[in-house]
Amino acid sequence: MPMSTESQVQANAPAKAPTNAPANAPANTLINTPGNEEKDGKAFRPLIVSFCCNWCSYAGADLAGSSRLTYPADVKIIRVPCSCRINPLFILRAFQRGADGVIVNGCHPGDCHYSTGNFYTRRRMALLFSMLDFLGIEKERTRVEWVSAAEGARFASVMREFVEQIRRLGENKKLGDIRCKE
Amino acid sequence: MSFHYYPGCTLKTKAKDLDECARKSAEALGVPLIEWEEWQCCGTVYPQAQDEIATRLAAIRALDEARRNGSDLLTICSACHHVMKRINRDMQTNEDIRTKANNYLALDTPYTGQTRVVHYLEMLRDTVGFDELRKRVLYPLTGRRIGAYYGCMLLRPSKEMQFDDPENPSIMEDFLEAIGAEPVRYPYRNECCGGYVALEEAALVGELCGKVLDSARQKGAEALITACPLCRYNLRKNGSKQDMPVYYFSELLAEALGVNRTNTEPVRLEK
Amino acid sequence: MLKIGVFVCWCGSNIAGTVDVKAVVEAVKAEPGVVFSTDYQYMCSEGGQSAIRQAIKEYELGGVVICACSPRMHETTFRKAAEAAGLNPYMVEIANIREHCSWIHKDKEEATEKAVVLCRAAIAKLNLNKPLFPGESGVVKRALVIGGGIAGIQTALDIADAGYEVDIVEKSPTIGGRMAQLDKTFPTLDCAACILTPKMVEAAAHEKIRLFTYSEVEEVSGYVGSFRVKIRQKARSVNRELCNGCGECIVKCPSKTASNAFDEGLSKRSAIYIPFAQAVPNLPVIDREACLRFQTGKCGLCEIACSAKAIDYEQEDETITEEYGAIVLATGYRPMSLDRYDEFQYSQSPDVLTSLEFERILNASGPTGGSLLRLSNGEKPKSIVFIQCVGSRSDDGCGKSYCSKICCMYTAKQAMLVKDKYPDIDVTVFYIDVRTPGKNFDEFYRRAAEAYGVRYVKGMVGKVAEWKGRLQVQAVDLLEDKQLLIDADMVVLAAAIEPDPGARKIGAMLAVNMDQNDFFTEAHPKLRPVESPTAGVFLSGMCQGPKDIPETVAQAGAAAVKVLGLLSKDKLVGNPCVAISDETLCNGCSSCEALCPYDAITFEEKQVMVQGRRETRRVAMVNETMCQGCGACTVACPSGAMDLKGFTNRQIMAEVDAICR
Amino acid sequence: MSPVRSEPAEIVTEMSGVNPRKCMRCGKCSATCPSFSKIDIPPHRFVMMVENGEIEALLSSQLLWKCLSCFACVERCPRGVEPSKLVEAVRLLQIRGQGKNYRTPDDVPQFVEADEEIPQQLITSTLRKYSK
Amino acid sequence: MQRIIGKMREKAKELLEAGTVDAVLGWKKGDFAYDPTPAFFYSTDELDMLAYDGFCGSNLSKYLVEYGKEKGKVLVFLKPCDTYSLNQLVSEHRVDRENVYVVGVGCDGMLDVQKLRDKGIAGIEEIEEAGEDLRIHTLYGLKTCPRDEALLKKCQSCKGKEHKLFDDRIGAEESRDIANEDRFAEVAELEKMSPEERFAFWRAALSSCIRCNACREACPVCSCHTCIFDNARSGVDAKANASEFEENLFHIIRAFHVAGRCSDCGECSRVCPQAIPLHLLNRKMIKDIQSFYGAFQAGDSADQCSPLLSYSPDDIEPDAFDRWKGVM
Repeated sequence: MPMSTESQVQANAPAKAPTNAPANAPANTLINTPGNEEKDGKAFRPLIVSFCCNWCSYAGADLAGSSRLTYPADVKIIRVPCSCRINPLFILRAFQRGADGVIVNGCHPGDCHYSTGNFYTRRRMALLFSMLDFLGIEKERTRVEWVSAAEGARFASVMREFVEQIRRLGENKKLGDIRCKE
Repeated sequence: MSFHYYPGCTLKTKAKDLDECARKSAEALGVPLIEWEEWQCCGTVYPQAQDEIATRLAAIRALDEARRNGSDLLTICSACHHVMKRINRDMQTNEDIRTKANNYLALDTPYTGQTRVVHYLEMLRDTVGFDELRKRVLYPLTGRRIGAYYGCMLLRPSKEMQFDDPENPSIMEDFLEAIGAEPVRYPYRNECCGGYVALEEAALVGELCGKVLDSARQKGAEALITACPLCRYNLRKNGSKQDMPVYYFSELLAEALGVNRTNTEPVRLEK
Repeated sequence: MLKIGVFVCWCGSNIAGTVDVKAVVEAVKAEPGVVFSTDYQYMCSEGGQSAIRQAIKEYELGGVVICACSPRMHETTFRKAAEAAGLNPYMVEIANIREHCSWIHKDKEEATEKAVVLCRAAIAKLNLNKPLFPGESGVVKRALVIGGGIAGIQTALDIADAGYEVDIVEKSPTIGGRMAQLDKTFPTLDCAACILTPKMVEAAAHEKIRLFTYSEVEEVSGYVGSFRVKIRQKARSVNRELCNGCGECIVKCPSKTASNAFDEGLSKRSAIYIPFAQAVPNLPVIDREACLRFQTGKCGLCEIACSAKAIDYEQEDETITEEYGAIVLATGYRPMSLDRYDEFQYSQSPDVLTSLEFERILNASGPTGGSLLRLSNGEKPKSIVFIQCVGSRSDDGCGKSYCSKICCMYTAKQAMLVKDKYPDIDVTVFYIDVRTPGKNFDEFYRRAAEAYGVRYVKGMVGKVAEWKGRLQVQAVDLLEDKQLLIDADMVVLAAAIEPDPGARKIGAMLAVNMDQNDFFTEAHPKLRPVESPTAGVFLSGMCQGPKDIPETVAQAGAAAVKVLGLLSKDKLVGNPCVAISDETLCNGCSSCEALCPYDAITFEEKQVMVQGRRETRRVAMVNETMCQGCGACTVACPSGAMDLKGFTNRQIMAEVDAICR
Repeated sequence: MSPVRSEPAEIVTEMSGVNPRKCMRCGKCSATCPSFSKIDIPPHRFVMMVENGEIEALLSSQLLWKCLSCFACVERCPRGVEPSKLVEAVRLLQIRGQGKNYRTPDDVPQFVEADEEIPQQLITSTLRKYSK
Repeated sequence: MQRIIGKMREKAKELLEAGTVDAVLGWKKGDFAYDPTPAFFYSTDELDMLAYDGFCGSNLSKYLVEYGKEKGKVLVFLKPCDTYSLNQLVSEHRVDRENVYVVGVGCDGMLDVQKLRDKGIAGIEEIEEAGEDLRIHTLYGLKTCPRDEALLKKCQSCKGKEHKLFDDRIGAEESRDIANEDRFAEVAELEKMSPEERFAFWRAALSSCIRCNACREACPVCSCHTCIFDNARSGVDAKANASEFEENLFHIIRAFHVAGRCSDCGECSRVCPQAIPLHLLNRKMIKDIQSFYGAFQAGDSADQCSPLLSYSPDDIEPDAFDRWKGVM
């Protein structure tokens, strides 16, 4: 992969919203961004870190597995006892080391195994993501999802969706550590 | 609060009574109904297939016009109401239909189901209020045992129509009570009259209408009301033999409010 | 450096079919610390475990990584295996290469690559593991059972018989629950009251059991081994010590128009009442909503009638707080409301009944004194139609997605009871499927059809309508492709069952999750079916899922065994993965204290050695018994003083680094 | 083994937006159908046949023309299958074919002559339903 | 506020002599007219050097942490905005309230010498603060400048004249009114930009960070005994920025650590030798907290709970944060 240099960053900077978009295009159509072009003849495979709380989301991921519901191998799961264990540092660390997307999964608010953990997660992540957005880092690279132990199918579909979203965004350059890129 | 009034084809021809009584009564109740002159037929049947776009456009035009005027769209005919409500819902929830329809219509602002579709009866219940209506009644239909015939279009599918309990509706009974009549609840009031197969399956329609009328009579009804010209046609055609008059609900409303076509002594419906 | 052994499981073809296990074994050999790696067909088997034990000894391993199924499945198994070989059990890490890898990926190369990454993450984490030692806490040797139906009674009796004290909290004025409403029970047709009431009496008389009827759990705090529970005993307006249960007050009560819930609202009762004749305790209660004294201030006839002077209009709710080592949820079920199923005319015709209402009609103590009569006109029916699956197996937004399980059998029972007493009545059952898995169940259903002539029609009913004084049932016979019109006099609807709505509040207090249908979730659907996810809280009966009486009683016993297993311990070994505060880093800011859900953090002024100097600092202390290990405090701590054992900052970052390498 | 999907079946499921696999064969649609006496293929069987890809046989079914669009089957189906949408999709498949209209404007005079009370609605809906 | 220095010295002398306090924390005259520095005074003899003028912008609260809990009681002079910081420190148990004697001093808005220099005023010898204008004696003669044009950035959006906690006050009622700018205006401007523009803005700003740690040292809530960035055991220690990422990381984490605690005292930006507008990160957090979770001002009182240590069951979802953009 090429070095992420200043000029690279600019070269790959997404163009401003296209002005020639049809007026009646549905509002939620994602604006196509560069980055998903083929590299070395291979499609871009993002690296995605998925933090899962032990009680709901990890179990949901297990259920996705035992139900044989597929999602891309790009997703790698890290188990934590509760989503409130996820330090913003871990998320930034993942980006630093080359992750292209980070998704935080917890129990549905109100269903936390520890009663209140995910309520704190929700506040922390809202503020963290807002700050990353303020720094100009694509907010689509981060996500919080509430996935219960019963929602194996949803876990798989959320992962598929998120991977697709990151694929469209392309490689994470803004928050990558140059030392980690070959 | 005024309504964007959508009468529909039949109300301007064979069902003039339904239209005229409804408009006069609304006027008497102080609810302005503003009819858009350029309305076109709603299509009469809701296109159930996802890929039918053209057949939805007439309804969307009317809905969009109501949005421009910033008012709710008011219908009376059950079929119109059914078509408008469901197509409006498609525009709210079905992205494919919404996109395609808007591409066809090329409106300044895309229509995404912003208009609220209201049935005349809902207007009576929610805007006027049945309690208020009761106070405005000059000639209550006291002692008259009347059954409401809902048919299919107003009620089903209930998830989309959100009109009333599809199996045990009550809005027309509450209406009847408000105008002083004694509502008669009977189990076949939400079963189909035979609809548009009337022309070729007269026997089937006869059977279905017969059941409705019989069911109403068993419970003691002496007349029926309906909101649908087609239902009324089918029931009358088969019910004339059965001595069961079938009125539009708006006829009885006009009667009770005393806004009949003749401005003289109100004609009391014969007992 | 830690010597690490890696064990890659095939799980038969479950893993090996998609992941090249040999390649994983090779790929991780060069990872830091790895001195040994191997693969095995079934790591969880005795053979696999002994391979682990052997390798630990042979290679003097300090930690092992098992690449296998989810840690939620076999973490404990492998920890025990490691412990048997002398390792600290927390020096085991699992890489989940089955649920999170082989089962979800199809491409072998891709899956293998991912398995290697997951394994590396586990190795990276393990390199930072420290041996952990769980703390201990005491056990209060008493249990609480919430709900006094057959499930709760049976659980309480089993616990009490083993010599432990049990309290039952029941929200209604008597124990007995739904079973008390039933007439007969399938598949033996013995009378419900005959087998239930002795158990009720036994529970009341048991020296180890206390009953709190007409009571509710208001607040729960604490944790396994020592829960503190606040119980509200609602005012009965009758003094339990003075009342002798003579019933004079009930006879004299002039307000006799309250709906009788025991008869499913089919009859009326007085304002002061005992729910049914065999109620336990046999103690009346005043329904203050219906009582003239409470509503108008006039009346007082019950007080005058009571020779024992037990009527007490001034009585107030009482709240007591008790401690328990274990709690059993037995909150039961109810038939779902059929408001949305009026195509069957349920709310429009008195002759359309739910099965539970019909049960009351069949019952000798019911509203018709046990004679089968139409409620519309009091006449004997000539034809009865049963409709199954009303609201069950539904995906229409207003019903239940599950099979209610008991309806096929009770419908067969009710049909049989009708036919047995009145062979001349036509009985038709409309079914979609007849489901009779259970001992003697299918034989029972066949007996209804064969010996009693109950007509079973495969098909559903579309509409029920009153017609000429009877009910016209419009249905389909799917095997004949015919629409049927049947004249019936009564229609009985097998309404879907649903968990009691009160369960939600109690579940929230105990942090026991509910599934999408509001049934309590068990800790494991197959292996821990009577445990809730919250330690020390167990499940009994319908609150966990649809069950018939034998199953309920069996589960009640199972829950009791789990409770006894807990109460028989003197000490509980805790989860060692708890928070730990580094006092040299702690600022004493109390952020962690503010958000700890277990009040497990306190602060102390303490002498701390910092860079060779002694300083007095305000530092956080973690109570290891109370801490449940969520980790909320670790993120709130700005200085990084608070960490979570087993999931330390550095361990998680090592995993991140390994994955993002 | 899942049934072999012929192309028309896919068109029908796509056009209708209905997943016929949700049907659990309870027959409530057929129990509730007011046209039952006039049809050859009852609604539940119609759903099954779409699922099995037997569209060819459905194209000549009487149900296409005798369905009243009363939506009772839609309302009462416990599985949310919406049989009437499948019927409509098959009907469209039929009448969208060249010269396959069941009714044409030429039929109108005869209707009007038959009964002058006939409401517009009836004629319009017949044409809307039965022709393209 | 040069006018109240006499009263301040008197008060300090009185309390030191009476033994009420063991030390006095104030500003000490510097080498030039515009560089008084924070200092502890232990005896009455030293009090001649106590200064208070328009260049005493530094927030003394944090020095109370360093003073420690074992050295006895200290008198501290605090401007109104400084008291928010002390309140926060008290709420976090970093300073014992009873160990501090707070004298609230009035404030006319503090000055930025750089702004004078930018106006071409060089060779400053003495500055007279009189009313709305500054009279500046320089090597090149007398210059004047309207006070409002020389205010510190942080004083352009003043929190007001009220001392949030104090034991005594001097000149508080004489404080000058300062036109209060919308402190979120700059944040809102940035929010309106495209992500690319924002990224470019921050990259340009943060890439000049030399990791001198001045922001951290001056920040009254960055009071950890050992910062995680200095702690070899934390796994994220880094004494210098080795990459663009680390330039970002340090400031993101710092902003996150002070979120819900930062009173917006502005010291971080004031002390930054590279003029990085660090206060914008903090203000963004404050703005978000206010729009997501309702009005909140850190340091308003010593017994309120930080929004990050509490929750409401119906809080907004993390993906909904940008719906709030530009609201306020």
